[in-house]
Amino acid sequence: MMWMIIGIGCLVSIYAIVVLERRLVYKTWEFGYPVAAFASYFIQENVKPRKRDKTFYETAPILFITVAVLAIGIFPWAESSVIANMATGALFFNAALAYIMVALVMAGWAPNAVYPMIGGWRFMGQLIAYSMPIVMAITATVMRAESMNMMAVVESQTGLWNIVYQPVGFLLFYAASLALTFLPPFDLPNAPGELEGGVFAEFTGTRLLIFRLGRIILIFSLSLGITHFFLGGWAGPFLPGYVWVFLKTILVACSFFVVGNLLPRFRHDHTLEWSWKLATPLALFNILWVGILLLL
Amino acid sequence: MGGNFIIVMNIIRLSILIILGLGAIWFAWRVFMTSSMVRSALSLLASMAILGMMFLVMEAEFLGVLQIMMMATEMSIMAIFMMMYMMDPGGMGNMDMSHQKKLSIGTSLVAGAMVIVAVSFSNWETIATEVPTPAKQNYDLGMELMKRSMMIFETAGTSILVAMIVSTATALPFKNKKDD
Amino acid sequence: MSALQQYTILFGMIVGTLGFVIVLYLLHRKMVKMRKEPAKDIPAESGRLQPKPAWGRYHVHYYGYALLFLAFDMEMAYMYPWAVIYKEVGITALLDMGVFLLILFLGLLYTWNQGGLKRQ
Amino acid sequence: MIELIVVLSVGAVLFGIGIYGALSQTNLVMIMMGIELMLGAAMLNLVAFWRYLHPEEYSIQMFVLVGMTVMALEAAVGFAIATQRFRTKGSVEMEEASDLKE
Repeated sequence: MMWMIIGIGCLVSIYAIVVLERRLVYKTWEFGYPVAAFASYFIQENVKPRKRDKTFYETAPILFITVAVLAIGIFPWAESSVIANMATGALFFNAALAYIMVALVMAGWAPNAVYPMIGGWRFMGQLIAYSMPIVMAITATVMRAESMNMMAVVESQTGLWNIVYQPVGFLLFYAASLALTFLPPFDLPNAPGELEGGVFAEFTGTRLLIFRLGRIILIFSLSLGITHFFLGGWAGPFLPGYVWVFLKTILVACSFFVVGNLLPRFRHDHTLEWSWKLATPLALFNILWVGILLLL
Repeated sequence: MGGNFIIVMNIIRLSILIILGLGAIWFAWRVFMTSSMVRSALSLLASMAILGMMFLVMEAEFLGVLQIMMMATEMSIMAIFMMMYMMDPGGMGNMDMSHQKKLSIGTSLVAGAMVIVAVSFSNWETIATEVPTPAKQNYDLGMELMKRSMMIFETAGTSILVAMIVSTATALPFKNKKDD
Repeated sequence: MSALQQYTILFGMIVGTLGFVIVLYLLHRKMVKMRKEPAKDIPAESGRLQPKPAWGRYHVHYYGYALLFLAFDMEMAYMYPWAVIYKEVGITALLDMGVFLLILFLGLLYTWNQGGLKRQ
Repeated sequence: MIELIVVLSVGAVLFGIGIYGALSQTNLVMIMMGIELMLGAAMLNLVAFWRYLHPEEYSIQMFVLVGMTVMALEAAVGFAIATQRFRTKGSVEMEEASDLKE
């Protein structure tokens, strides 16, 4: 029963995220948009480029959606319901998301075309930029919880959420997750209007559908990650725990779209410079901050 | 009933290990058999990730997840360096890039066979059946890091520093003071 | 639940996703027919034909960062077990990790000083 | 017992393939791939020894961590050398690198 509710909740929140993206980015309410988009991609022809790398061309979309789904698996939904209660959950989240980059590099390489390839290598550069801040922010939450288990991370936040306890870590994690989901302002790998769609340029039909779906699931799992690492997970008054999880997740996803629309696009070398000259020292400072607070 | 269940579990685990091992060997072989550079880098990644899964089956959870994660970034960086330096990274021309074939095949066969013979004829005394839970492993590994292996840990830090300085000093173009 | 059961569940999630994708592909193949037209399969290049394959040498301008990242990345292998026991060990752990991170930070500063942190 | 032997044999075969790659390839980056394979085989063996012989010894896990570090550092230094050779000679083929002997 519980799992039914959670499954339906996941589907509903993914649907809601797509509708809200329509509202926040294109300023129109279209409640049927997800179904229409699904159908329109589904009836498209599968046009494949001429001299492609066949294995990678097939593997890339599947790897992309699989790791996005796997990243959801370790998060708890309420006090005692979690799909896989791994003792190394926080690290596993990181490890799954590293393969997003592998999938995009594959997708960029496979079609033997110039625009996707540039998009793929750019995302590699973006990984070099966002990887250190995201890892160090997670380490700081692990320090507070004294365990890498996600249940322990959420339970350590009773009373004071991590967003108050370590605001610097939250900001770094937030910016890094924008870069990881390649939303604007970090949407250089698929840069619409510059690279003709970048890594997705040569994918049509069902493969593009899988990519789009995987991207939405990726946004969902990253918002879920922020909810659990920094916003107290299932904690909240009156309502049952899983309702709070879904509410917070949808709110975080909406804030992604709003923030993305407000900022100008970053060039990828500027992303790298800001990350290594500002964000990495800040992340080290955040660890020191949490360390001193914990010892007091 | 309990005994039967354990035996079945052991057989399943053994067969998973064998399948994963064969997969790792297959991908490791593909690394040197293809002329497309990104393909060989990503085959190496697949082989290493399968090794990580074998660590997971052997219940070394932290090491397995860490291996799966580290290798993703490392091998992709390897792919970009291949792209930068190879004449023909796409492997469109099917160039042969190997030399001293007989010597290397002979050496590898001799080395592998020697190790396998040594493995199968040595006397492994007692095989442990139970391992600590992953949570306890994480805790104990941290304690090991802070107590007994502290010098190893700090030495690793200095060697990372040395590697950073060496690679920076070697790879970057000479700085021209007048340009600053 | 033991650790191995959890890996089985995660593997089940992988298989489930794979099954979904494969069902989608099969349905698509049944329902949608591909029309044959000449030159449909040429990669997009803003209206011009590709002069040569795209799989050539490509200068990655961020290789300085990549070299630094390869070495710097290893720090997290030591950081996670440390973070788990940090609160229990206390000030010793803070000092240990402080020295370790200071050493790594020196490397970052050196690379910055040598001009590694810019587009090459 | 049989699991240990299976895992160690996989390690041995990977080690053999690594030796083959390191000896037969002419390209510096490909040679490094062979070396990484050998290090990976060594790590696999270490984990197997930890799991089946001494589950209480955490210095073995520490050794695996050090092995991973060595892998990353070897890659970083190797790429740096490759970059420098490419800048001065225009190629990373090791057959042309005999000038390093003199």
